[in-house]
Amino acid sequence: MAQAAETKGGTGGAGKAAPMDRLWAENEETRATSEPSLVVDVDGFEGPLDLLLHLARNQKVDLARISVLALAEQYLAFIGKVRAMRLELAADYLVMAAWLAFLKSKLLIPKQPGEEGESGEELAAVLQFRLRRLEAMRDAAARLVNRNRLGRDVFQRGMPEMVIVEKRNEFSATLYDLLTAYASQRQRQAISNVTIAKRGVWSLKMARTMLSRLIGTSADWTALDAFLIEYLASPEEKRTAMASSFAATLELVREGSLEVRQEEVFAPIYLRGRQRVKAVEVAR
Amino acid sequence: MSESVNASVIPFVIGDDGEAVRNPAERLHLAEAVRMAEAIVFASAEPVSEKQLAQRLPEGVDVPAAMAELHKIYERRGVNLVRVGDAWAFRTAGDLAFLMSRDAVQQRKLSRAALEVLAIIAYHQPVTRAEIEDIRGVETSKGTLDTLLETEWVRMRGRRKTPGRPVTYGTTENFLDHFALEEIRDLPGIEELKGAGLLSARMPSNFSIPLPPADPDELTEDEDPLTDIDLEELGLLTPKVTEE
Amino acid sequence: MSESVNASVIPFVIGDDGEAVRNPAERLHLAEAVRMAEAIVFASAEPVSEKQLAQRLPEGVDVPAAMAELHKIYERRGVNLVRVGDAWAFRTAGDLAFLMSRDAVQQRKLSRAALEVLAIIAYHQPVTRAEIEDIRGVETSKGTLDTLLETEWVRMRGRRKTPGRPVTYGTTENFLDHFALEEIRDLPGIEELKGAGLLSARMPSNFSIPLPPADPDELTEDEDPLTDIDLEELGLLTPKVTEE
Repeated sequence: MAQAAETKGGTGGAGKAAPMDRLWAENEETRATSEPSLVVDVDGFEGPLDLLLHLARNQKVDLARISVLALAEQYLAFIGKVRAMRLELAADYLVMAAWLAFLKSKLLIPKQPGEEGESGEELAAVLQFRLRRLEAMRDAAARLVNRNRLGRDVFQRGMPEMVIVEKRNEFSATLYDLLTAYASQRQRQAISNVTIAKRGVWSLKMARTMLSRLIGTSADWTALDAFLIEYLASPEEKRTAMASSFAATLELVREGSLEVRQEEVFAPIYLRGRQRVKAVEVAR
Repeated sequence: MSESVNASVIPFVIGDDGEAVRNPAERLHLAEAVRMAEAIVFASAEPVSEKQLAQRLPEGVDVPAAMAELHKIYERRGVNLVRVGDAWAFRTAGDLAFLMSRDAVQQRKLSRAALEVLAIIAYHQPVTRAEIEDIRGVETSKGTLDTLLETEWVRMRGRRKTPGRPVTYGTTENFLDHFALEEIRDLPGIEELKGAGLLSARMPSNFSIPLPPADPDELTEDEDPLTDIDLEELGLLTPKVTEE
Repeated sequence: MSESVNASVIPFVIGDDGEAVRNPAERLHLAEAVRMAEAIVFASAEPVSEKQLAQRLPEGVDVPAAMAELHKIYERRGVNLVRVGDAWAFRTAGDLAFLMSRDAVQQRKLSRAALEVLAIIAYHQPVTRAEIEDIRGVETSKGTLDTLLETEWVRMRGRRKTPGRPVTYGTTENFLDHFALEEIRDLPGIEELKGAGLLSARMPSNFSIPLPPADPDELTEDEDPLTDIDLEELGLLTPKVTEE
């Protein structure tokens, strides 16, 4: 897909960067005519809060002194720009944009006396708190992975000593083991149950028995469909019933206990019991 | 190691505080217990709990005292006795990491998201999945928690006593062992974070409220307007083109 | 160990033979090399030869001297440095070998089948063997249940008031202890299993996981307590001998 779009742009061979440059060029006449819609890969970001944190860091001040209003505006500008380019963004990002637009209006218009709800400043403080908390956890994760780690920086005894084994057994299992065993077992079982219960398949044998019994009672030509519908338990069974019955029909015809007729291609298939004594026997 | 220049070749810190108070029989008893504890913990690759030690050492041994003694003995050796929760283990000294790195076993690399979730669980425990998602502002993808549970660094610890009784997550002893932590309180920076109110689920009341600048449309001195280059940085580096 | 009464608590033999001959810088160098060798031998999965040590220690280290030093340091400890062929390894001191066997336990991992049955008992208790088999869709061998009873995580709790009076199984206090659960209801539910990625998000709508009883020690209405006669039949109680 991506390749097709690149070729359309006429810069095939220029590598990945070329369409990017074009994308972000101020002047976008090349894009105006191109048909494909673009889905922005925001995989690099862990959601809108992460994006906001990135923007906030660009303010190059301590998060405690950050201008939430400026941040909201930057975010909205970003979203606006992306939308103008008809890039699709995950709903999360749009929800955040809506909230920030709301926050912005609250911050710009002083709280009216008697107005319900939190003030813009309170909402801004909550956002700032969340950003700082997220950043704190980011830093904590970085400090954690850079610690001396077992198996990388520090090591356990490489040759733990064998102990003489007595009769006593001590069992070990973790909750994770237990839950994994349970979940996968129940899942397996649930799925196999579903297969049996919901997608019943008519076996050839079943179809034969059914047809033999049915046709035996009718000397008139009857459409196969009519027989089937009468016995269909559920619409899902229609295909399998049809296929198995048809195969069974052919078998019964070959054995001479059934006659089959079709007026033209795709027309209904008519069946009737062979008007002979033998047919009656099979019908039993 | 500069102190050791004038010390013996073996820079052990040896009983210099009040052992004389103990009577000789008691001292002998403790010395033997220390040797035994040393043998038991040394033989095991996994941390040995004080409870297990108490079961294996002669009756009446003051296990914490013996372990404190042993800890001090190994303090400056190439192998240290470290505390892992309420268990003990011998581990190579941290300052020798440079020497040991060639033994390093290939470790599973955790994704950035998984690491972040791990940090949140460690610092905020007990924490529910909803709280983790609130902190990160994003849904936790399937497999992230699964992966962490599989490393055995994270466990389900119980349920929050709130409506719906959500399961809470916390870290394990393996986590402490892996990251060379004696206890959760040793997590880097945890006290400061707590003090700053950053480990609470809700914003503390004393949290400062940022005031909007006088003219909100005007960028402050320390702000740059958003440029196209910024936007490019913002994850739009690999737009996927899909035909409709 | 009689000497140690008058010695320090830690009966290390410390540099008493001619170290003074070495100059301080050399001593420091050797002390560091000893620490390094100690860590390397400790972490190695097999005995380490002097040649290997020479490759890993800083250049110019007198490996035999360092090992002789280390050997002496550990001479009377709970763990000794021993020569294995032309290589070095740590071993529990011979006189403490009894410690290694006395409390020796065989660590056993539960089989997949046993884990499944255990989990079903935990979630579905009180549950009979037939019900377990119904949930699993396969027969459960007697050995599996026996193993679980041996773990002491599972117990026979009563008899179902239905024809045949089948025995019902449930979990024990030990189960909660081992899995660090405060109560049986702390086991995660369907949503949490999905959230943790352990259960597929696309389970059939009629799929459910039972909520274990609030108090697993209490018998349900359709259970009878196990009587002595039951226990006897189940081989859990030796028949009482009538008074002679």
